[in-house]
Amino acid sequence: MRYVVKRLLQAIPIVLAIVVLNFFLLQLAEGDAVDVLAGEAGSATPEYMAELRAKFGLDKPLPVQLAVYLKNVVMFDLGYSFRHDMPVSQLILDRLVPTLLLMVATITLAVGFGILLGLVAAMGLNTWRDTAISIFALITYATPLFWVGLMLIVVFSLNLRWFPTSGMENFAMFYEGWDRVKDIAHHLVLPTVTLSLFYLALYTRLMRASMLEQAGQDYVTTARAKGVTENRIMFVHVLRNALLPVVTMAGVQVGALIGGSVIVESVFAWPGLGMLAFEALFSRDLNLLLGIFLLSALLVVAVNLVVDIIYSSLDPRIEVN
Amino acid sequence: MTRLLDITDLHVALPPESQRPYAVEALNLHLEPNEILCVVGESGSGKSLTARAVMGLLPKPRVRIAKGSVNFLGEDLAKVSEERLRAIRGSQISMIFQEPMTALNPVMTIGTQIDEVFRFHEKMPGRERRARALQLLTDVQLPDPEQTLKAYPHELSGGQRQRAMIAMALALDPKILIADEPTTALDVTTQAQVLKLIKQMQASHGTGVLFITHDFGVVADIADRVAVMQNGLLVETGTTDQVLRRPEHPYTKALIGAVPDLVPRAARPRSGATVLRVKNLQKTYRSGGGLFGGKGRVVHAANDVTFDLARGETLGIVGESGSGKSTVARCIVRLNDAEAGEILLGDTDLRPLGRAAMRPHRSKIQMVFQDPFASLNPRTRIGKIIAQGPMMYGASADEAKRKTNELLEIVGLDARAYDRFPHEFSGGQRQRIGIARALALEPQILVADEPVSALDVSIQAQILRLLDEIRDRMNLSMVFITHDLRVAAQVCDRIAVMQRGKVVEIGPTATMFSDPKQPYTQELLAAVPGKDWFSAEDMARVHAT
Amino acid sequence: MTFWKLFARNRGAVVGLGILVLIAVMAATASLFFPADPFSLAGKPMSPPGENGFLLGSDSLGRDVAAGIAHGAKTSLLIGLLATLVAVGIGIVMGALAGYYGGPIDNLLMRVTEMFQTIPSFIFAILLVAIMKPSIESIVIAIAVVSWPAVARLVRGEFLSLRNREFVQACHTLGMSDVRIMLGEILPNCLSPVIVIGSLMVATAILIESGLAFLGLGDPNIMSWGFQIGAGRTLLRSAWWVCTFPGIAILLTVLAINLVGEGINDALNPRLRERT
Amino acid sequence: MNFRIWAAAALCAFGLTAVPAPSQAQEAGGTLVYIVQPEPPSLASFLSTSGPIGLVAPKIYEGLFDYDNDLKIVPALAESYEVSADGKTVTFTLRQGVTWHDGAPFTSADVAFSVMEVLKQVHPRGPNSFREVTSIDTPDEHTAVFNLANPAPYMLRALSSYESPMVPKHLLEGTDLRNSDLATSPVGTGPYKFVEWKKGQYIRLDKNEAYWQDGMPYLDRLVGRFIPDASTRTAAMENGEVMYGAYGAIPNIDAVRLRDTDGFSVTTDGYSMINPMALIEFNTTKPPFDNPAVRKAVSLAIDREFLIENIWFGYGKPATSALSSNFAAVGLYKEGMPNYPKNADVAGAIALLDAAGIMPDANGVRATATLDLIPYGEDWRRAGEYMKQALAEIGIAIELRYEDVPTWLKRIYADYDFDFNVNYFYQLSDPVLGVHRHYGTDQIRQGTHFVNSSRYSNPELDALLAAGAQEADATKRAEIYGQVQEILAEDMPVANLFEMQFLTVYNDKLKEHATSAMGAYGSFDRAWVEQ
Repeated sequence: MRYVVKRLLQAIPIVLAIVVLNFFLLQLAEGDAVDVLAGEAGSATPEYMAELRAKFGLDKPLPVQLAVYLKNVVMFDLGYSFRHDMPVSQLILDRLVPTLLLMVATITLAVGFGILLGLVAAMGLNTWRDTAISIFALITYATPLFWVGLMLIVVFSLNLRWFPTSGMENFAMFYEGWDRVKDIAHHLVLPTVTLSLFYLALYTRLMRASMLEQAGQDYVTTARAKGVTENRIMFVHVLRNALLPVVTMAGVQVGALIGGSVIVESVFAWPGLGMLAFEALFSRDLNLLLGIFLLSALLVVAVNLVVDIIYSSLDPRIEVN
Repeated sequence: MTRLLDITDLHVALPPESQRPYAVEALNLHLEPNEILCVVGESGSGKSLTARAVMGLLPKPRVRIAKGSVNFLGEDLAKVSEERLRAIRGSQISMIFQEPMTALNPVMTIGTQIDEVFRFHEKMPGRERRARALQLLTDVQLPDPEQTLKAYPHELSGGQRQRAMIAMALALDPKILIADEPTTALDVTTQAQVLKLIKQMQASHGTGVLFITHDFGVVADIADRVAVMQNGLLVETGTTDQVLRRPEHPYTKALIGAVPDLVPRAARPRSGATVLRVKNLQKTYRSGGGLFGGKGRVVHAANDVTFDLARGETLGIVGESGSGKSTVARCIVRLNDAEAGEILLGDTDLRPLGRAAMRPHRSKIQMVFQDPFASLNPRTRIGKIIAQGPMMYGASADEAKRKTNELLEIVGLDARAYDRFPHEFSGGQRQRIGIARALALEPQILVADEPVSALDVSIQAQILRLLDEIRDRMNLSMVFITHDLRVAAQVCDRIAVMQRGKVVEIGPTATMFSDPKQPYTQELLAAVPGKDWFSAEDMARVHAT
Repeated sequence: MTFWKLFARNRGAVVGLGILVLIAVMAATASLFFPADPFSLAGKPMSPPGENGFLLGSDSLGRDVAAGIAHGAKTSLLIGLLATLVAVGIGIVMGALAGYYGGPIDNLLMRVTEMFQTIPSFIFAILLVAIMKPSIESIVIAIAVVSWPAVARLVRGEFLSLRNREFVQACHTLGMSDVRIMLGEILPNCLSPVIVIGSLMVATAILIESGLAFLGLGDPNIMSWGFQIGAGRTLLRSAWWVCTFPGIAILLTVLAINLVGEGINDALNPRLRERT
Repeated sequence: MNFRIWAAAALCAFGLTAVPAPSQAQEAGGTLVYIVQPEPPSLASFLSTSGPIGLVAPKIYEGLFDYDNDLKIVPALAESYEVSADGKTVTFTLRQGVTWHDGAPFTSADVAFSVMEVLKQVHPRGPNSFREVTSIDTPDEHTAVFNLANPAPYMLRALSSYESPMVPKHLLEGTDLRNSDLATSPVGTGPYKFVEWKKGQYIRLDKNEAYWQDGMPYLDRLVGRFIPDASTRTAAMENGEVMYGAYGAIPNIDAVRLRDTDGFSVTTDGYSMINPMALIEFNTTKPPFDNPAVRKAVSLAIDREFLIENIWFGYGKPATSALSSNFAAVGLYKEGMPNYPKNADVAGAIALLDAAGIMPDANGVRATATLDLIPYGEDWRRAGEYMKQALAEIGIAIELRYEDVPTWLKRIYADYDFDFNVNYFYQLSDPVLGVHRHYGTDQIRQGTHFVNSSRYSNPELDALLAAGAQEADATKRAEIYGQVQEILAEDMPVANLFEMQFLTVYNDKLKEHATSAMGAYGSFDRAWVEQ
């Protein structure tokens, strides 16, 4: 517990630095939220726009704006999205569940299959299986995400009619209870597959390399010298050690995943944070964008914490504390 | 008595692009029950691959048995199925390795790893397996066996890990134990204990032991019979007494001759002038802790270390790993910063000097490092490695080149070495290059940190001879760090023994060996392997033949 | 064994290198085979491959897809290489300083690195491009800014382990300056993994560029594969060739770079030499 | 026609279209999922005319009138109206028994409040539409009398739910209008009630059981879905997950494909009130476009049919004047204007440039300029890429610039830091509403979007525009606008490219969704889905 608190305390300066950095970066961008709102509204007088700026607090000097924002953040208030006319925290929380769903499903699928494929490839080193898996991994990695996504829609939604094209739920039906869970899972399949195909390649290759490296270690010789079967050597001795770099990598990837899902969210109309951030950027919704950066930073910190805990359970040499 | 193991005409083939076709060639060797057979040889002699060939653990398919048989109680292990081999391994023949840290799976408990031996060879209820494992740990004299069962390898010390490995190897009472340099990574006192343990266990179980080592001291302590290998060939075999005292083959003779004598050589007269004076040196390492509190561990690597060094003298600093001997050396050359104390070079205290202020003094103290592979930049040509020192101190390129060539000659290397890269040289040659680099600045003091411990014994002797020559020729003073008392005996005029950061005893070498005052010094001396065999008279005889 | 011999042992790497050379040749000779501006309206719009004189078809404005791919190769490779060079440059400086000096400098620089790793990288890239206005330079900078932390961590790790190597200490005892030790002694020894990670980064950069283009953040004045994909994505169902051929070009390039990267890795990494 | 006759004609039309005949037996019930793209910033149609708001809000709020596809008035909250002889008083008789979704009755007080306190104050176009309204009398609960300073015939065309929604006084009075809860949970009188808005996913509206039109709406529920990617929208349409997409939600290329697919249809109906026009705005204050010859050369060099055929896939009509040809119906459009060729007139353009003394340099370049592109989708980028090629033919070298919305708005309308800009404007139902803002000197309003960014100023034109706004006589008005169009064809501060035709793509199971001129901005009260 103390460790958790300590890690969170260590994360504070990083998170704050991210907020401050992005705050100033966004000031470099031309135009502000009022320009966007007024532009969308069709026409608005400069007086009206000045009035809006005053209301949003955009007329104050930058350091004051930043100070106000930081003060609010410290009090767990992420501010107000003037574009969406909603508190930022509420907006983000709404999108958090779909984001986490997609993230967890993707990581699980990518890591799970990556480990599996890496294992199969490493065990059949230089056989056709190894080659086939390596080529598969390379191709999925090298294919642009949106192309994969659109193709999956064409094949699995339009031709085979197995999965819906987009969205998180069937909005004609508004299922409830268990049916809703099934419905969401049904909608989750294509985006998850698309997003995980990219990461799958990374994990497959990492797992293969890691397995090969571990297979050459002395303790494997020891295990052989003990008369332990090859299967046990692979699945018990080597696997657990080989998982360590994969787990580390998975932790590092989480940050990328939140942002990397923008394209998938866009293609599949998945209501995640990536798309929200994208829209927030182009509508200069500063509070919202900073809020998302803040939250994703916290998310990364939290995931790294979880990874540390998993890591320490896999590797007794690392002690949490 | 039937032979446990009969190796006949064994050929172990190396991959095609290797330097020689066979790692082991036409090897005939046998092992009797209840006997310890030591296979001795330098690196590349094929001794380890022999052991692995017996276990069926060669890195197939690149390295394989090409010819010959390994007869184990009527079965040819070179031909039996992988299945059968697996059944034999761990139950009938088992093995322990050099580096117990990497040889144990870091993420499994000792208990689980011992348990695997039972699980894969016998049908036994879990409770019984556990009881047997506990008993084993007790037998190998591990403290608190219950706790050890649950421990992970990193939670044990090196000696404890090797004990656990031995327990694992002996779990099913194998007929043969193969020990591949099992004590090389251990400190001398621990080594003595582990050797004792192996001997005890072997005696009580009647096991035949195939013991691979490079260290004649260990051979002397443990072997019943000895087999000497060179470049994949068996050159001599016989009882320990025969081989060690009456070696026949010139190679064996040379090897034994190269083992430094434990009797110190005669001390040379000490000149009056003191070049270096170290006073109350203090260096601590902190680990853990940090910004958010929590007390870190504090290690006193150098605790109130005081000594002085006279011109032309060699001072040995001796101790086990963690004693702080290397720290002291590094503080003197200012690779580490000591917190307190004085390092007086002449009248200048080097300790508080900043980088810039230190620079003019750098050339006066130079260092020779332990690892000949790590101490030379793999991407830099030898000429540049040696010449860059003088050039930094203002020598012209021609001057530096001339000097470098001169030095290459001094350390016994061909002038053609100038344009080559380090990987083109053997370990001993690289160490010569390292010495040449240190000498290039014409230092007054040479600090040598275990300069020969990574080298084979014959090379070791050459390097020690070289250091001796240079010292005389250049009137150098030397601080010689070593863990090996034999080496210390042959090199040092005076010896300082260190333990846990403190100098426990300091004095002339001869006195130290004949009349050690401190219990720790006595303990160290007692632990030197083979000390009873290599008495002065034996050595004299070896040298005479 | 020489590097090339080791490299050539990996058949995939040789194939990859072959593809890469072909692409480079294509980029270099684009103006020979397609002398016209790749933006020029060369003929009947939406011609399928092979018709109306278009080898790979034409897009909705009648631009030659093949010409676009040939000319775009230059841009895409350039973006990949430049972004990687900048990222590797920043990464080496940060990683070297952190790894070499350790202590508070390491702490500070690694916090900065961590910060950049904590920001969702693709969104951050989008943000940078949006602020700097879409252009080749801004895309290169954005990709570099989100890519360097990986290099920095790698270099730091190498420096951490190398700075205590005896040959470095030997330089200290000679009184060599820090800069010289870092640049002359340590850096050359950690270049192999940097080259490997760099080669893969080129591939990633090309992918990021196409992703940015998909979201409409490409440079409208310069032909690149990302531009072609962005321009063709709505045509995917009606004129598959407009978006698919540049997609295949990206796939092949990324694939080739990865294969070459793996080959370099096998050749430079002595530990793996034994096993392949 | 004088004003009275005009009004009478309107009244007459009123009667004719009051009861639209259903073409087929309706089926009640079901859900219509349709595309709303992009996601609206809010649902405050009284604050913003943002397109996506129009796709949702008019289902909830109603206006005094609706308009049929021939732009004729259809009664909505107002059952009838009467214009006084001098044209300065308009009396509306309001429908009885209408209630707000919260149960409160709808009265003339709501109308007075909506127009005077809301639309005239905070609506972007309200101040323009209702600029002549000085006060509104409410003699009883169902009568609202608009008192005008001058006759304002165009006002009667701006009373739709999209242009001028009637909002509940009892919920808005005394609150900060710009910060109202109604923005995200609207309460209106319309056929559908607001239920839920899941950000990033959908807005759900349920049937208003207490709607004043008996038996309507037919649908139980409307769900507006947000799908960011165009290709996915098409796929969702093909898969039956959505049944209706308007305002180019389905890209033209896909619409053309779906048009030829069984089960889907494409229509251009439902856009006659907005009259969109694609155009180029020139910065007339700096070279090279301070010279009218260069501006005209640009207009001549662009092949309008190429744009329509290859980028908008046949949907659109080449522009032939400053006014849309749709204004022909009210007699304001003038045919035969010069400088708006259907196909590129490269020779003519070069001749113009030569005559103006703008000669090519060694590389054949006569002028260089940066072309900004409206960041509202891929089509505009393609258009820019085409123009770059087309203008290269006449020696104008172009750099394209594509920035995000806020950057672009600021550049064009606040900083005036541009050479020329591709854009589109709604000309709306009357030139006063949609065209004047481009050209009037009084419309050079720095910082205000979608006005005279060309900074074109011509006193002669200003006078004509002022006269046109107040002229009640249709013939005289036509004459005035004829002159306006002639001046603009010569000065060309803005080069109209083509009259855009937005497409609505729908599933054939969806019926009667385009019953009003407002199309997708209509109420969907009569829409129904074949089960």
